[in-house]
Amino acid sequence: MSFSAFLFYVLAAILLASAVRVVSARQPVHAALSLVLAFFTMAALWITLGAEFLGLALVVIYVGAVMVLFLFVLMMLDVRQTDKTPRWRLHLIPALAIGALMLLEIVLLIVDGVKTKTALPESAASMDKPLDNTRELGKLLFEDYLYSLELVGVLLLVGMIAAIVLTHRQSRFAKRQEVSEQIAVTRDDRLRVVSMPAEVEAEDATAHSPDKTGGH
Amino acid sequence: MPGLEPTLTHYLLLAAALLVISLVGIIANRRNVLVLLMAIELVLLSANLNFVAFSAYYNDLSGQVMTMFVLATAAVESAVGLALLILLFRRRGNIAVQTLDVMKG
Amino acid sequence: MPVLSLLIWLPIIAGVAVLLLQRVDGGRPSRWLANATAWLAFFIAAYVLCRFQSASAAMQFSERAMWIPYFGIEYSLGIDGLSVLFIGMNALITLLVIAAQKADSKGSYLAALLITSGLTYGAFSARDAVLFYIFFEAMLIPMYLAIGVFGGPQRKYATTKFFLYTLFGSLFMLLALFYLYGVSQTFSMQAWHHLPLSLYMQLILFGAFFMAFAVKTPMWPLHAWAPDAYVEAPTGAAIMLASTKIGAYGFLRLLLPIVPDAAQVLAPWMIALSLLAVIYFGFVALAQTDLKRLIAYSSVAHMGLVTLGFFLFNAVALKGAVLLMVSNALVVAALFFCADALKTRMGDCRLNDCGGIVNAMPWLATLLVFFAMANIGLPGTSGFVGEFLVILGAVGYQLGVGLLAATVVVVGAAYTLWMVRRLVFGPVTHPSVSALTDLGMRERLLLSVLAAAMLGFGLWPQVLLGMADASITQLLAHMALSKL
Amino acid sequence: MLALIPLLPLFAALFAGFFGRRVPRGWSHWVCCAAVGISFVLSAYALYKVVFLWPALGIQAEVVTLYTWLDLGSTKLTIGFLIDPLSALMMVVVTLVSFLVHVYTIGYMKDDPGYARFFSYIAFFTFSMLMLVMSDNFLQMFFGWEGVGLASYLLIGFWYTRPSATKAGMKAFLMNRVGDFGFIVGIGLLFAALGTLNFGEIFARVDELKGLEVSLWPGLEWSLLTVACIGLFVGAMGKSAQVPLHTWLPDSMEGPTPISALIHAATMVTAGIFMVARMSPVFEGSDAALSFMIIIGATTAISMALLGLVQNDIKRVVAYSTLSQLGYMTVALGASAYSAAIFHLMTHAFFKALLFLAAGSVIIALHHEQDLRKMGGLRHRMPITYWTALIGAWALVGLPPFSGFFSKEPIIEAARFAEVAGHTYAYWALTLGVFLTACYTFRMIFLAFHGEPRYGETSHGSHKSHKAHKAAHKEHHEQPKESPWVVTVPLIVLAVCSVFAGILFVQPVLFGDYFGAAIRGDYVAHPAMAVLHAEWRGIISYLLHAFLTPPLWLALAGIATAWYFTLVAPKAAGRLTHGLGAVFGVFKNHFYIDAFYERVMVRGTHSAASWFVRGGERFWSEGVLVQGTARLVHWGAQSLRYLQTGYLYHYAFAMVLGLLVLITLWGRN
Repeated sequence: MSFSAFLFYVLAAILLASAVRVVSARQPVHAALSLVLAFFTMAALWITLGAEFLGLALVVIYVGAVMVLFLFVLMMLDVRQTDKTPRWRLHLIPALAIGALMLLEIVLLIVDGVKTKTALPESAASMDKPLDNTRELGKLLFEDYLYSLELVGVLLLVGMIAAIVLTHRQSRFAKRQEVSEQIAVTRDDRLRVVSMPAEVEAEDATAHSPDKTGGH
Repeated sequence: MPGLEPTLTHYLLLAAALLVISLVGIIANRRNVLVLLMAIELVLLSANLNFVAFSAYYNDLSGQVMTMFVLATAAVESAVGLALLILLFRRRGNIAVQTLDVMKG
Repeated sequence: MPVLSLLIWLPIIAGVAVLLLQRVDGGRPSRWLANATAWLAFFIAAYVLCRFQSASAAMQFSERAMWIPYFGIEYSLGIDGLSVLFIGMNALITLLVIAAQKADSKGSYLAALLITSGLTYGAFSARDAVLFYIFFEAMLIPMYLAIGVFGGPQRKYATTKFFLYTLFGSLFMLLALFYLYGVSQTFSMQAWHHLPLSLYMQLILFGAFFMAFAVKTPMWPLHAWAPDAYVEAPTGAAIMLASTKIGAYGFLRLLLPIVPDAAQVLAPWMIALSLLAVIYFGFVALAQTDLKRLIAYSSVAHMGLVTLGFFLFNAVALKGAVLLMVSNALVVAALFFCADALKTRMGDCRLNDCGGIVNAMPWLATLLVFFAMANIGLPGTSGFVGEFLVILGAVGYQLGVGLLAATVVVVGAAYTLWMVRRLVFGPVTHPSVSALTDLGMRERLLLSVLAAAMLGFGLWPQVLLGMADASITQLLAHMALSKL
Repeated sequence: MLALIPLLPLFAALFAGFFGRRVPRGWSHWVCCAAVGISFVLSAYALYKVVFLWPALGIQAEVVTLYTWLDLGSTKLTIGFLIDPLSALMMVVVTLVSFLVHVYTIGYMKDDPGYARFFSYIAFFTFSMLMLVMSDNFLQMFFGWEGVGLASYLLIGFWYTRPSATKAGMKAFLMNRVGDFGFIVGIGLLFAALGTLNFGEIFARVDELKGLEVSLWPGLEWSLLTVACIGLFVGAMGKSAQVPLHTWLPDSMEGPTPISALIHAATMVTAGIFMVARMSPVFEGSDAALSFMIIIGATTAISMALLGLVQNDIKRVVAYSTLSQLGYMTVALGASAYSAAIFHLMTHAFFKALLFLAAGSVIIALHHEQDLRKMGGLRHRMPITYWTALIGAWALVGLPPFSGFFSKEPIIEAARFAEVAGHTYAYWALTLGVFLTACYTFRMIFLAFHGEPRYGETSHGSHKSHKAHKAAHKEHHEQPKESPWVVTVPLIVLAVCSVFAGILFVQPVLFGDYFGAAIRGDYVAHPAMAVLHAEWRGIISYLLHAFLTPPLWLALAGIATAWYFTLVAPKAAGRLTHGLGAVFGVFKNHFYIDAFYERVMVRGTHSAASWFVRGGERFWSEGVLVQGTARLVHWGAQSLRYLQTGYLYHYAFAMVLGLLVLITLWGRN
């Protein structure tokens, strides 16, 4: 067994273990930290496959940004775990059963596919390819997949706006300028000309023409 | 059966195992929406592993481009998901999955 | 001049106008407009009847225009001997119903009646299947509202049941129409009369058409909507519902000529159902204590005799069935008017509570006894003609069928006479009966018109049959022609 | 002009019906009497033509078609008249009796608030009856048939505030409808076989019917002619009140007496007899039907005579007598002695109308008292009524030389010589019937007119009629006196007819060839009439011959028995009744037939109806079909609702499950 093979098995074991930990941890913080571990391991695996850029991006973006976001939210919400139910409960049985079945199916599918479609390359072709994976990826991204890239950018923007709009809390005490209203203002909004009877005695004015005091 | 040397099949099997683990997590998780979101990240990750593995074995970088897109989408998804989570928490005071039954028929 | 279009759209447009005008000036203009429209439509229908060439079986007053060219759906109208009777009947019934409205009736109710009337003209004169279907279905809407808004205490239940039943039935007809279009690439009903179809397919189409028309007619066991709807509906709507024989007309126009072989095959079953309806509904009517409900069951029982006439495949019986349809429309309308006259005075018409109305209302009593006799089928009234011919045809078909059909002679007399005895005769049993006022001039006039029509058609039915004869003969020829 | 005969009464009826209440009372009866009177004159003229003018011209019958009622393509149903000896005779009888009853009514209904209405109804009845007897086809005959039924219904229920009257009216109509059921089926069979309803065409083609068979359902074949004839006869049974459809006739006595005379004795109830006679060519074809008729007729004759013995209501005695006599006529029909039946019909119309009108006269005199036990001794108070009633009774009993003798004797003889099954039974039943007839008739006469007056004992509570009270209270203790001339004149006219109708007409009608082709008997197969013809030696010898046959002696014995039990030893009657308590109980309860109808038929129908409502409508249609469907949909929706838990993990589970299924089904290849 070569070192790369050894590495693969080790990483795969860590990955699966941390994945199991993610879904089974009682404390969400543990789960989040296990997920970080899973991301790290996955990044390592990708790098062994020659996808250096993606591996690094995974570490930077996910471990650095997304998972931190998760942890922030976790801290912010201060979720108290009140659930005292045992970890293994009855509803786990169908879940595990269907998981096992699913795994069996997929494994059979893969093994079957390998058997019938012998054209699958058995060894990693990446071993021979040039090392500037990042450059090649960049070329492909900005040439062939430019529009898709732009669309993904728009998607990110929309996601960002959505997240802000959803979580933004309008403060009742905040004071702010409404520029559009300031510009759209007209004279009548600001000024009211009130005609007052000039030299009438007070009693007459109130008694006889109360409605004339109103504006015109 | 595949040999000990890691081949494409190994990676695919690994991705499958990861997928199944995360699906079981989604189904079995009844306490925390946050963990649900994490499990979804794992699902996407397993898909990404397949993309990268195929990309490597077929020597075609398109797969890695797809992975990038998936990563971006996953980021958006977790951002919006977390925002919704925060809203949910503000409304109800907890984020336990089993209390979310307003859609009950 | 597009007479038929005028006949269809005049009441509909006027109905919409009535709806819009209903709040103007206490509703007086809307009532005036409704009356004027009913009269105008009546005169147009009278013109159609006068100009109708009764010797010909061909479609007359035809109008054709492409409507949806992609599917070949045409706005195609025309009437033959079968339709013309019901056009005339509808005009008469509409006029009477509208003219019978009191000064306080709501504009929206009048509008519903007018629109129903217009759509009924449409259904009777449509030659295109889609057009027929649309008129057939659209009639549901104003009727649904008229019952649901202006009906009796159980109106919501009754109108929902009515709507669901009818809609359910006609859904199958829609599928049948689509299938026929797929086979023939046309929606012209006349073209379908010559369409060859396998027996298997004919049986399926028979079932589909049967669902639609048996619900509407109604036939046992799809009748459950009818008594409730007739009873809960306001009188005008009940009359429009019961006197518009569109369900039975559907048998004549679509089912019998399009799938004659299936009709032949299934005729014994249909005859059994019809006989069951005749006897069963007769007995059920016997047990009724509410006048309107009794009338409803009586009408349904007579419709059993009509469907019996359809499926005997016999010229005499078929002619009898058509005449019975016309007669039953008149009789049911008249009896419902009587029930209404009683109900507006008494508050309800429980038979056991209001005996001896002859003491207080001799006019109503006289007319009611006359209508009862027409319902029994006494010779000299229109009710006799159809009943007699159908029984003659049934005896000719098979003695057993004839014997069972002839039981209507006894059973019909039993429930009608028992109703008369409880309601009309006897001493005054209830203090409110002696306080009743007799029919007013308008009610007397209305009922006399109906009585005169029954008497006239009973003494000289050739007037009616002469118009329809050529078309019935042609229909029989179609029915006899195998399409396998 | 022929059309005027029925139409004049119709117009009179319309006039009295629509305007009767607005014009003075007198107008109603003047118009109606005049119309029916003119009809009578015209009918008499028609008879004159038939008897005296036509034989010279060789005309057998005249057919007048008024208009085409319905054109069925294969045949035309028309409205028209067939004038032949049969219908001419009937027309005269109907219009004569009707005219006399109209006149009588002026006196009888004097104080009734429904005066104009009554005239309207009886004029309408006359119209319908004339349409019936004059018709030349089944359609019009059925029209008249039902028209007289309607008139009967309205007239029995004339005093509509009496529940018993309206009930009797309804019963009469329904019983007749049961008969019509058979009638219409019979018509239908003839129409199905021959395609026409016209009498002339049916008679011309009656031979085609022989050998035809009809199946009730496939596999059960009967002779068409027999089924059709029995169907038609069932119609006649309803109309002519034969056992077991007879129970309406005694109850119909709830109506005013004039209509009991006109409708329920003289004319309408004989419509069935007339119809069978009119159909004689058809009935001749079926021995089974003739046999059926003779048995039914004999049973009616004997059983109803027995019931007549125990009645105490004067009208009911006459009503049971009518039933019994109708049985005689039916036996004559069954014996193929159609002319004898029609002849008895005619004489019976006279003497039975006479008896009813006389009974009515007594009833008015006693202020609507109908109980024989409260009469007695009226002979001196009401001489005209007494003598006319006595003539009627003699005629009914069949004493020579009154009309009843000439018509009843041949019927008994015909039953003896007939060869259809059951004729011996019929002969003995009729012979015994003569004795019973004499018994009940003279019991009535003796109780009403002889002996000590018992009407003084009448109590206040026994009045049946509401309208009697007003007049009765004032003159309650006055002695009964003879009725006014409008009542007595019809009595006298009818008495004259009852005396002479037999002796004058028996020669031509019964033994001559008056009827010609109108009545066609098959004298070879059914020789009763032929034997009678052969034995006929003229009136005198016939009268003498009567003393050698049992009926006359039986009749005299009956009179003597009645005399003994009512006048000589009334206590003996009580002892006899007591001794034969069980038998008399059966008689008093009309053989329990009414009770059977009431308990079994009526209640059975009602319980069937309510069962249909509960089981059919409420449970099956409303419960199962409507509510059941609704509940099924509701239940389905409720069950499906549980799938929508609202929990994310369940939806996810379903998704994964779906994915699994997808992979399993389509994952490989």
